[in-house]
Amino acid sequence: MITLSHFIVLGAVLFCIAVAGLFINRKNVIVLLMAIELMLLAVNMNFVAFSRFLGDVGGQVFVFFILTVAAAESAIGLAILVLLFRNRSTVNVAEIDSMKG
Amino acid sequence: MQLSTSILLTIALAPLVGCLLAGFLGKPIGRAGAHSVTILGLLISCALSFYVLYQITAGGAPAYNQDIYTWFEIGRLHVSVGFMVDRLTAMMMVVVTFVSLLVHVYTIGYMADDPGYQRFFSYISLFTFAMLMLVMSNNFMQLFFGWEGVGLVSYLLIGFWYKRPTAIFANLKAFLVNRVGDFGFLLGIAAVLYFLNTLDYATAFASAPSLIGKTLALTANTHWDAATVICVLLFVGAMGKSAQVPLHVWLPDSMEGPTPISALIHAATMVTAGIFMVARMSPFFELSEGALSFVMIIGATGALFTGLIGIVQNDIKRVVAYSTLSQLGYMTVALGVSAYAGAVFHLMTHAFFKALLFLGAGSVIIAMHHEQDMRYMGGLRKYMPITWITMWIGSLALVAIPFTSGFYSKDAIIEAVGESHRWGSGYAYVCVLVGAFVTALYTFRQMYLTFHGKERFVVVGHHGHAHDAHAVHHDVQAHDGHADEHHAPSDDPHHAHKPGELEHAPHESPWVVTLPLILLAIPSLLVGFFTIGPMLFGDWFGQAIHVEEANNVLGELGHEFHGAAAMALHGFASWPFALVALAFVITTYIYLFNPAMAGKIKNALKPLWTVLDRKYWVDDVYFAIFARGGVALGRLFWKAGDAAVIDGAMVNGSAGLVQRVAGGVRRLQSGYLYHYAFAMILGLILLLGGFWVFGSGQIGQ
Amino acid sequence: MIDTNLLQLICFYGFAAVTIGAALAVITVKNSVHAVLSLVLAFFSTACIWLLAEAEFLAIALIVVYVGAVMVLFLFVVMMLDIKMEQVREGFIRYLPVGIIVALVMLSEMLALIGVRAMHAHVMGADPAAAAGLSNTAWLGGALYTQYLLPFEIAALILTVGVVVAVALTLRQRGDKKHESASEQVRVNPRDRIRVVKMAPSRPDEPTAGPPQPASPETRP
Amino acid sequence: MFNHLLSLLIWLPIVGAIPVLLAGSARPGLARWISLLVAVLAFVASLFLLPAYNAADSAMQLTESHVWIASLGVHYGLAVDGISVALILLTTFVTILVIVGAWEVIQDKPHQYMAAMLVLEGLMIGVFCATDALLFYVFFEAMLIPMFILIGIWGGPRRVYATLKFFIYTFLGSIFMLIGLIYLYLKAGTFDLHTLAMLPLTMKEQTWLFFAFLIAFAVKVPMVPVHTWLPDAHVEAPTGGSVVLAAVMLKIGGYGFLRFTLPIVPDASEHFAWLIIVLSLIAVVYIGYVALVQDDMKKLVAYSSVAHMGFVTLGIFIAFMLVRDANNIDAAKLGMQGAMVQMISHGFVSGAMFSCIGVMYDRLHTRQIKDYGGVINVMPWFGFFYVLFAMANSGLPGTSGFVGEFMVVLASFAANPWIALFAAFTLIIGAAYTLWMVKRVLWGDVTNPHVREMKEINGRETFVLAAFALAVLALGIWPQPLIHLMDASVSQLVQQLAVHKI
Repeated sequence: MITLSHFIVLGAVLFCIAVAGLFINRKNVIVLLMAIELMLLAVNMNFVAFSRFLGDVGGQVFVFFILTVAAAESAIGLAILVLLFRNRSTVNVAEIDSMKG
Repeated sequence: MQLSTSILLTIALAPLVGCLLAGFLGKPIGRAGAHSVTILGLLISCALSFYVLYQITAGGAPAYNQDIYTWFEIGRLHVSVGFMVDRLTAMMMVVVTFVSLLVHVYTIGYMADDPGYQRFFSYISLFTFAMLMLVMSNNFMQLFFGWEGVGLVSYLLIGFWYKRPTAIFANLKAFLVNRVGDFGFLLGIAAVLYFLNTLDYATAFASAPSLIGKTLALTANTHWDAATVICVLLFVGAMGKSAQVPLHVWLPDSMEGPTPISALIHAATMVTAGIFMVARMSPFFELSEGALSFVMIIGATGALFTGLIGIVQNDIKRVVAYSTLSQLGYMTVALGVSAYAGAVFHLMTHAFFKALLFLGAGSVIIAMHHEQDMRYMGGLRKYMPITWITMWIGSLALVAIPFTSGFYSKDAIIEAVGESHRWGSGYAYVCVLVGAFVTALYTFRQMYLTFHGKERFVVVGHHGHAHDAHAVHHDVQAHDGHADEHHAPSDDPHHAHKPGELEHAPHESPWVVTLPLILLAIPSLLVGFFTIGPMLFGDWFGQAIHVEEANNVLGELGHEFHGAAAMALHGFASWPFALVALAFVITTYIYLFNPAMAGKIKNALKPLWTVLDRKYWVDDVYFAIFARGGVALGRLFWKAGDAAVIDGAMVNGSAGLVQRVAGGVRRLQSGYLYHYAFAMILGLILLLGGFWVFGSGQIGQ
Repeated sequence: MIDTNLLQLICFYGFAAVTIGAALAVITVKNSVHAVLSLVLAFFSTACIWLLAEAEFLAIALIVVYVGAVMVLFLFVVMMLDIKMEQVREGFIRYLPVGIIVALVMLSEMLALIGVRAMHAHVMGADPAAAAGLSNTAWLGGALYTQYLLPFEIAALILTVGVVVAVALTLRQRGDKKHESASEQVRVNPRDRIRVVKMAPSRPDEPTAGPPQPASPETRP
Repeated sequence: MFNHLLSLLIWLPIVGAIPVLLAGSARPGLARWISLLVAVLAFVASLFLLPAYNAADSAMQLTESHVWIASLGVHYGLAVDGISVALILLTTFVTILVIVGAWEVIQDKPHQYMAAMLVLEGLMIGVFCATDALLFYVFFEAMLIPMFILIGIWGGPRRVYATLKFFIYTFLGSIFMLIGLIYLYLKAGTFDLHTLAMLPLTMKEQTWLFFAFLIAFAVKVPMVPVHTWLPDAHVEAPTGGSVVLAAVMLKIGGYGFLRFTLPIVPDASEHFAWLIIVLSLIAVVYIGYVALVQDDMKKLVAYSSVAHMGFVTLGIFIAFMLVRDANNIDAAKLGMQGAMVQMISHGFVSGAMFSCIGVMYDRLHTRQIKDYGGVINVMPWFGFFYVLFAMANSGLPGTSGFVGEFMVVLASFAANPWIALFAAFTLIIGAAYTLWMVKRVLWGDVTNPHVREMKEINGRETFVLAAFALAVLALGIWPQPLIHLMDASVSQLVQQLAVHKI
């Protein structure tokens, strides 16, 4: 029988994998973006699960919005990435430090 | 007949109107207009003052005491501006307005070619107003108003020739020293309010006996007698205004002002305000034996030791100034032995003869083209006979030759001190006796140096330089190292010459100068003879002055008083007269017959001479401690306190700290995304860990 | 007969295993294209899990929106850009232990906080949509178009802005290429192009001041 | 008829600033005339307070109240008592003189200068009228903005440092007040000052609130040791800025003590009265010495402001000793009235002193004392005013400077003779620093050739100085009208002091 904890634990595992991905791929922007997508997926997982278990439509509505925003975000993120690559010929994060204080 | 308020208001305000007209409309109304309006104002004031005195003395008018308007009213405390006119006040009003009127007239001649003519008249009229407010006041607030008002005008007048560095130094000094006195005075007023809950004279005096037994705890274990505290504090004010030791230092320097105001303010009226005030406060002072002893000792010290300085002065005005200090000491001694009437009596006679001496000195100064050093005078008697005679009259009154007014007042004081049994009266008696001798010494010396002997000035005119003028000049430089301080650089044309050189021969002053001299000479000679009976021994002051029966030394003397003539005749056989005669002999020998003697004595007594010449170093010590010390302290506070600690360490220090912290934090902003991401994740881990460890448990529970 | 619950559980574990495996592949594989494809797999299996939770609409949306649009976009970008993998993968081994430790610490903390055992009590009950007598889509749509209408519109706006921004960011004008400007074409004024000049009539045999005029240059377009 | 008089007083200058701004820099003359018109109108309107306000009644009058932020229970609440009326009159009076004083002096963007001045006037009046703590706070903070602009744009060479210091100092202070107000709001559920005054508070609460208010108002007054912003701000500010700063803005600190500290936390105030008294006496003596050695005239007068404001705080806080320890209500009233009179008087005297310095600065472009000397030779009329104001600054009887100090010294003697001793020390040190400056600036022969070229004051400057002089003399010769105006309110305050809140 599936319980709430199944979903939550799965979400947590996905999230931690994404975090680990951030660490080990710290120079590749594309993989970083994908890791962020994974994180969002983990969050969505929790929303769906709670929505289902609490019988509240709000969770699923929220997932809907997250999907929307994530889509917009990845579109813009990729656009920036393209722009970046065009100007600097690299996606290496280590070379992108113009924000340095 | 009751005195009318409008008359009293007119007396006080007429000089003020004159002052405003001369001051603000000085240009349009011109010189003649300025002196006309001010003299007119004074004339009205003086005439009405005489009328008031007449009404009070002979006309049977009761003492006047009414409020004019409410100054402020808070709760039960009611402070108003008003007048209290009794015999003491009426007498003071007459003295003030009379001397002031004469000084106004005299000024026409003295200041004839000064560019600040209108301004000067405006000032002296303002002074008269302030002084009248002081003496006519019926409460402490207005007293303080007049008190500081005369101080202000004194400040303005000492610095009248504002281009002279010495003058503007002297006026600042005078104001500040007076402020030290006022500091005590204000606290005294505060003490009166605290103990008696009123600032009104009549109410305060009526409830003065309630002070007995009250104390003021200054520290946990010291309880001061209320009356003593009040009186000592009030007397500190008098010490400032009346130039008592140790606050006497401003008066000699105030001679930087024009001579008419030296006569009016620094001899006849303002400096006697302290004496008047103590006499007015007699109901308080009578309650405190300690305060009276204090007053007496201060006064006696001043009477003797400031007189001694007068002996070594060369500036004609400074001699008179130190003599004023000494005479103020006499008055204060009289207050100290509860002979208030004697003090006020001496105040009155002194006002006449000292104003006379100052104005006479001024006349000499005009004749000498603003040369004040007596070493360049001599033999002036044939050039200016009226001045010579009137000044001798003033001098005789000053040294208390019997039958002159000075004799009556001063002898009464000496006798009163002799009668007193107050603590310290022995010391005071010695001081006043020796003081009489000293007075005679410097007075005769001054007269001889000025009017008798050889002429020590040279009339150069158009004949070019005379050689001996140079010699005299060098001699002066050698003898008097700091002669320069008397000869301030100035663009006054009179000072273009070397000391001792005159363009024209000296001549008698115009009538506007000599007339006041004559008018002052008359009361200097006569007023004592006619008034001593009622004023000193006849209870003329009545309720105005309160003396406890046990302290009534004048009453004691009164038993032996058998008329003014008898007193004068008796005076020839008294100790003071013998001392004066001795002084006369000494000075006559030295200055008239053997002028070289003076230098020899000076050299023989060099250390003593130095002590006197440096005025016991009091000025130097004050300057070093209070002026320099104050500035140094201020600089220390400013640099160390404000600049270093508050601004440096606290304000800019905290700003610097923020900057340093921010500089450290700034380094964390590497600009690498993965650093930020790592920080976020680290934060997340810490947050989760924190929930786990410190949180209320598992979320699911 | 197999218990429905057990079947669901088996399905769940199966899909979950695939999801986790795919996710691990996303962050570890060398080739970016493979990484994107792994991510697609992860999304796909997640959608399956959501179906188990009876969130059908979102499951389909995830596949359509993410797999169909976003992931294709990723793939497109990855293939378009010439990324030197040696360079971007440097430090992979160095940071691997850190990544694993951080991930494990976080995971353990999360699990501890969630309280797995306590969650076991929450058994999946009846589908709320079904309880309301609606399909999942209708249930969600009802909420979306009534209660959450304003956020919904804002979401639409965000998407529009996202599209515009993505285009605006990547759009560039290159000087060496010819392009036509619509606005300039519209703004054109006939007077800038042609001018009619009136000339006095003249005959060729008449002597003229200057050399014979060619056709007026102003009339050229 | 007078229903909205207070609103009118606040908003008339603020709205009036708009046409001034619109006149623009192209028509500076128009901008000046409009601003003068607005200032005069505001002054005339403020004169209506005198008939409208019933001085016999101690209650707050001319009340206006509208809901402002309903969810927080904040009201746009205005009302005045005698103290406010006096301070409002001071504000409107000084503003006219400041505008006239800046007439030709400000050549750079005069319309903005005038507009800032008018806005500042409206906001200051708002502070004196507000009966709602949050409204007070808003005005209190908003006031900083025009002053910040005035110093920052028309200031001297170090204006950036000075403005920042001024702003951060005062802002830091008021933040603590805001925290205090929020606490009170959470406790009472309202920002209404009258309700807050009735709120019972424990000693611990009162202590915290006391210090929160103390920091805010002590900076404003300013009290030692948070006074160092004042000399810097004054030195860098344009003349008009200095005048308003000294004449009115400092008074807001003293006013705050009366409106907030005394009624809301009386027991803590009593407990810490010794602290304020000690700080006030330090201000009188220590700052007096610091003022003595200043080389810059404006700094000197700024320090003397700190010393004089010491009398305000002294007068307010000895009232506690007198009411609660000595049970001497009359003396407490005397001290409190003295503090109030000192505030008004200092408004005139310091305003006048700064105007005088401005007059000299316009001619010689230096404030260093050593650059002057013998000014009286070329500017005798100016010299008259300068001496008059210097005398008022050193507390000469007959000028307004005397009245407040006299009353406070008298009252403090009843509290403790030692306090009176230190307070009366101002007679000496105050005269010393003021007159020493007069000696070095005014008297003496001309040594600097530029001084010889200084021109006598013109009609406009004479008007400004004469107006100040009349005020100084009138208040010194007959203070009763002012005291009567504030009497009922002060009595009410003193009676409130006697009530314990714990």
